[in-house]
Amino acid sequence: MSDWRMRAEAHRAVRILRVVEEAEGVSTLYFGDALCRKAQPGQFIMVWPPGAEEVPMSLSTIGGESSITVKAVGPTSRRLTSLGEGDLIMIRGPFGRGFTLMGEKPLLVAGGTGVAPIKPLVEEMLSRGLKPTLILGARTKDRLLFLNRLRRLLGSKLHIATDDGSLGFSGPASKYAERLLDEGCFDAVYACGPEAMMAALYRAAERRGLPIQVSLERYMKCAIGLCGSCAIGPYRVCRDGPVFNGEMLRRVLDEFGRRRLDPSGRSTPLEE
Amino acid sequence: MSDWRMRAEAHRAVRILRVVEEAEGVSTLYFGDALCRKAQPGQFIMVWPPGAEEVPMSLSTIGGESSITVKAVGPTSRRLTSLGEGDLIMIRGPFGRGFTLMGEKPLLVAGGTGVAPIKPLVEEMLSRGLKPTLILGARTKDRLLFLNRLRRLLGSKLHIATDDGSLGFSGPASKYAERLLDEGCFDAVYACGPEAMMAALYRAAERRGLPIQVSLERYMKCAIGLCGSCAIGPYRVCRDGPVFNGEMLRRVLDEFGRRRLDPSGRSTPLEE
Amino acid sequence: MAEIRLAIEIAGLNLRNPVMNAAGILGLTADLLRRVYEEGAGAVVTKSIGLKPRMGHPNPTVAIVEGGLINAMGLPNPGVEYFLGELEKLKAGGIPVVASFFGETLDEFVEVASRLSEAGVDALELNCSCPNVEGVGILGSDPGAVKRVTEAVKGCVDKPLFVKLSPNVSDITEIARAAERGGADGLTAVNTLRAIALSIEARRPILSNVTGGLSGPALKPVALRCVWEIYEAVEIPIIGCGGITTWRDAVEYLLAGASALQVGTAIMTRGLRVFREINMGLRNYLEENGFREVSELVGLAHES
Amino acid sequence: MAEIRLAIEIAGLNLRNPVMNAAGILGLTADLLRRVYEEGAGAVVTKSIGLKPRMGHPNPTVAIVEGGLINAMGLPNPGVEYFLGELEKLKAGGIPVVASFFGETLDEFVEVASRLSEAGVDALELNCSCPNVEGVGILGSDPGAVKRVTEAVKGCVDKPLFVKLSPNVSDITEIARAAERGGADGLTAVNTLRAIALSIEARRPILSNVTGGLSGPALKPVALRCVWEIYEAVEIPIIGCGGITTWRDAVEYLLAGASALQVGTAIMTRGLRVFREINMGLRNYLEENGFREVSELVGLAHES
Ligand SMILES: Cc1cc2nc3c(=O)[nH]c(=O)nc-3n(C[C@H](O)[C@H](O)[C@H](O)COP(=O)(O)OP(=O)(O)OC[C@H]3O[C@@H](n4cnc5c(N)ncnc54)[C@H](O)[C@@H]3O)c2cc1C
Ligand SMILES: Cc1cc2nc3c(=O)[nH]c(=O)nc-3n(C[C@H](O)[C@H](O)[C@H](O)COP(=O)(O)OP(=O)(O)OC[C@H]3O[C@@H](n4cnc5c(N)ncnc54)[C@H](O)[C@@H]3O)c2cc1C
Ligand SMILES: Cc1cc2nc3c(=O)[nH]c(=O)nc-3n(C[C@H](O)[C@H](O)[C@H](O)COP(=O)(O)O)c2cc1C
Ligand SMILES: Cc1cc2nc3c(=O)[nH]c(=O)nc-3n(C[C@H](O)[C@H](O)[C@H](O)COP(=O)(O)O)c2cc1C
Ligand code: FES
Ligand code: FES
Repeated sequence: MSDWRMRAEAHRAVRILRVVEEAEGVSTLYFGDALCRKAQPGQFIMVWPPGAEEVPMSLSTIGGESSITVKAVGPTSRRLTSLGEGDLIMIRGPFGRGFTLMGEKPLLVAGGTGVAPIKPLVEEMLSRGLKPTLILGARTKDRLLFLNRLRRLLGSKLHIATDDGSLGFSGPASKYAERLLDEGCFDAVYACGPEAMMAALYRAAERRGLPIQVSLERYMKCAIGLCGSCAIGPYRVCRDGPVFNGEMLRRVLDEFGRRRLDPSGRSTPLEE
Repeated sequence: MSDWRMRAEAHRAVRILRVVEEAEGVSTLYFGDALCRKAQPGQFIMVWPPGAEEVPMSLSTIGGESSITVKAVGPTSRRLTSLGEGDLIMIRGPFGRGFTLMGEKPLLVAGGTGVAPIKPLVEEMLSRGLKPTLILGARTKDRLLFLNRLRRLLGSKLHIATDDGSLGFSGPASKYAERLLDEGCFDAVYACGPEAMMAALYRAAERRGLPIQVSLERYMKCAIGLCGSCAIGPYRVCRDGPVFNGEMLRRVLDEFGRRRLDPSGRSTPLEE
Repeated sequence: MAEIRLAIEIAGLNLRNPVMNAAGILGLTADLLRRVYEEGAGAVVTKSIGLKPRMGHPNPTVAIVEGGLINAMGLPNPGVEYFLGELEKLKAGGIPVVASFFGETLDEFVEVASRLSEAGVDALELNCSCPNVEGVGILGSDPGAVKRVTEAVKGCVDKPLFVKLSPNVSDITEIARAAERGGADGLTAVNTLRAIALSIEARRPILSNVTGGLSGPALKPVALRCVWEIYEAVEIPIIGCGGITTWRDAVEYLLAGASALQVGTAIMTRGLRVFREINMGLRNYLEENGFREVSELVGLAHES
Repeated sequence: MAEIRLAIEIAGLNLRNPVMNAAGILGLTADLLRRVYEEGAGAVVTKSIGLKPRMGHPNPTVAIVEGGLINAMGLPNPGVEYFLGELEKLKAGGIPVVASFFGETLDEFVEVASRLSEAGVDALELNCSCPNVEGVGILGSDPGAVKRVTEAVKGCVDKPLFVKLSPNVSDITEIARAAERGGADGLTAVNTLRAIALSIEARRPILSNVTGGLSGPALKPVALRCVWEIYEAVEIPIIGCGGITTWRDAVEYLLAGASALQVGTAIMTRGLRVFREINMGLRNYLEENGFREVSELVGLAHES
């Protein structure tokens, strides 16, 4: 009877089970939720710490427990990273279309908190017998997220790139990716991170005729495909995305990596 | 998503498949409906021929096809008996609690259109391996409903009683029932018909310590247990009934066979 | 651990718990209302009683829609004279009774209220919001009329008087304040939303009265908003009503500002056990959240 | 067998079918509205555009309830100046566009409408019913104000003007007639019902704006009643809106008196395929019931 209130779109309260600080200002919040358990890697939820705003966050753990990995960049994300065990957050979701598995030997590239949706994707790929290679990028070695966990999962298939060269490749992950793409025999590319990085990877993949999927971020209000505030071209990031494939990206090249809507609906240049 | 509009309580349109005249002014209307298929014998539906009122009718066939058997007594029942193949009626239900199977050798007594819910009960009992005996009563032989069908089902276990003696026992079915109860070794009594008849049978069963179930009629508006217009004592005929057992009847002896509420909620003597 | 109490006090009434049946739900006879009380209600509310017996509208009088029910019963009732007999039976059982009533003129309102009051009911509920009856329905959206009727009735009865409000108005706080100024001891919020159901096969409205009142979960968000707004506008207590089906709904109404609750349509979906279910859920919620009394929840969401 | 036509004519507009998106649904950009048209809508409706850009309310701006959705977006929009660019792109595609607009003063209404009109939209929809903005929301329940605004706008534009009505009023026919007298070419009925959603765990309202507007199936019976009543009160055509999810809902609105339809919340539950689904269902219904055109259904249930 309570059909609608059982929908994924409905708000529900969850208690934080524990918080793990991943790097300075970046924390993972664990919680239990029946619907998030069954999410696809790449899907996101709307998270509302009462008293603050509601914001989109990718699921960084999918399984018996769920988690989000939050980087403190403003009022709401700071509020989230200040929460502790037992605190209550309201969530709704999971929303959007996650990653689709393609190929046998995919190359994954994660920049900064962009690793959040990539981690459960790696886990999913491994459980399905694919052979993923991941380039984990960050500004410095201290800001590499989930390093131990990913090393355990991937062994030598984990590559590191830092902007300052404090670990692994010195320079942007996308540049390192181009090198690997030329060396290895990858058959698909996945990316999540700064949009400029993803745009570079898109071009790299297109040049090589490789299928690609990237996860985009846009300003979100409703997250249920109605309000249009997350528009990029004919797509709603909240519903048609957040994961975009090459075919979709080709239709939004004037915006991808370049422009986004502000909360009033005006197109503004992307600065990251 | 359309959870509520799929509920049994919601109106739906059905087309009449065929009409069988059972006696003068009494017709059976057949139709197909997924929810009525799964009804229990004794349950009823609300039937609304658009343009007329909506009235309660017992299901007289339960199975691949459903039916109601209507006696023309006033405007709406006359409208119903005038309908033909392909005509549209709106229905909701099935409602209420039907008959519960008790004993191995039950005696069933049906008077007039009271046979409507008794026919599917006989069919159910036979399919469960019980050995029902039925007394079918009516004013005259021409008014005996479902005679052939019941004879086929019951053979010598079908007894007839007519007020004018034109077939079978001459006199009220309840009187004949008392005789059979004294002769046979029945272990339960079921009845549907004029309330005076059912009251007599109730007393007969009580005297003999036999369990009894009867199906009552009261004025109905909502049929969903809210408005209270079908009240008899602490019960709603539409929801707690229409089938009452001995224990329930014992609590309403000042009304059973005697009084009922009129549509305004005033208790008035029963005249039948 | 401290003991959890479900008992409440509202407008001078002491009730064992805050959950009643809504007016018009099973309120035609003493026997049915006694059963409602035995099933766990804190008080019982009668059908709206008028001066003369009324048969109500012809069937169909109800139609199911997504998340709710539309009814147009047309205020069938046996008339006050007859109903005094039912009240006598009820009061013999010591059950707290709220008598709902209506009139088609101001004098009728006063006369019916006086007679019910003399019969010893514990409180009165003035139904000025039934959307289905001409001359009565209109009352609910005119603050001046609401104040006058409330005043007239209060002048002749010595029982707590609740005024039941209609949600079919532009600004419910205006009507609420009018009732308060007229001397109401409390407000019941709300009655049903005016609505319609059509059959596309019959190509006509389902209800014989064409329009009716929407109740059930579909009504809840609007009713809850009414309670919220009224709580900020008046000082007198509120009985929340509209779509309450589970203890969660009950807690929402209390947090929004209701001091007591009425349940109608949920008796269709949950059955009469709904009173026990809600009270059990309420008790657990109080316990798990460190409260001891229902009254501690009332209006709490306004403080956030 | 005769050919079935879904095409309609409403207030001088010729549309390939009667189903549009509702205002505020995907109407922020030309690209999204083009997609709505490609998915099968007969015309597209823009987000309500005001004079100045607005960011809208902070999140949470939506909450799910039984049978519906409550939103308080707070009319985010890029402002008319910016939006002319989007309209240009849309019109380049030859898509029929209804521009929804609002103002916070009478002059703003006129200015925004004039600029949209000059930009070549096919029709205008005056949003005087958004319950979420002070100074604007109130307009919707005052017949005098509705007539004045309608008149003022009609005096300055040469495009068909629809006035979108609020259901949060005591008597919607009064407002409908005021709009008609003001010169409206049609009415859109209705906007959302004022509502609230609370979290019993957070013990506070979910929406940052506290109250919001209820849309979806829970709104439908009330919206359908509004269309029914308006149809009997005015001569100008009605666009029905509120909870339309399936072709059955669409047929109900047509039978109640709507000449065209708008779909909002169902895009959440059914996705953008809802336009094709409804049109296919409509076509089948017409065929099976011996009709040839959508217009034959309009208001038919009033004749029964
Ligand atoms: C699909 C998706 C997945 C995301 N996943 C993560 C994640 O896993 N981890 C993470 O740390 N961050 C993630 N983000 C970004 C996160 O939503 C923002 O960092 C957060 O909203 C910042 O809010 P604030 O109040 O702390 O900062 P503000 O100072 O308000 O804003 C900082 C930045 O966040 C953006 N932002 C603010 N509100 C929203 C909103 N409602 N929708 C979209 N962007 C917003 C602003 O536009 C600005 O660019 C994701 C965003 C999207 C769209
Ligand atoms: C549970 C139940 C099962 C029934 N099953 C059958 C059946 O299988 N076959 C059959 O022929 N009849 C059945 N009836 C009786 C049937 O409902 C009435 O005969 C019918 O309503 C008469 O309506 P009318 O307009 O033709 O007559 P009216 O002239 O309006 O009334 C004739 C009689 O029917 C009663 N009646 C009218 N409307 C209602 C109503 N809404 N609810 C209850 N009684 C009403 C009146 O009180 C009066 O006693 C049943 C009644 C109930 C309560
Ligand atoms: C069948 C029915 C009959 C009703 N009769 C009355 C009535 O007589 N007087 C009244 O004030 N309200 C009446 N109501 C309205 C209810 O008291 C209540 O306000 C409404 O149903 C909303 O509550 P709910 O959603 O819990 O049902 C009736 C409602 C229903 C469904
Ligand atoms: C997210 C959202 C935004 C809306 N924005 C507007 C708006 O800007 N202008 C307007 O007139 N109505 C707006 N509405 C109301 C819709 O146009 C429509 O009237 C209402 O949602 C009822 O239709 P539905 O039940 O099909 O959604 C909005 C509704 C929603 C859900
Ligand atoms: S946030 Fe994507 S459509 Fe509203
Ligand atoms: S008919 Fe309404 S309670 Fe039985």
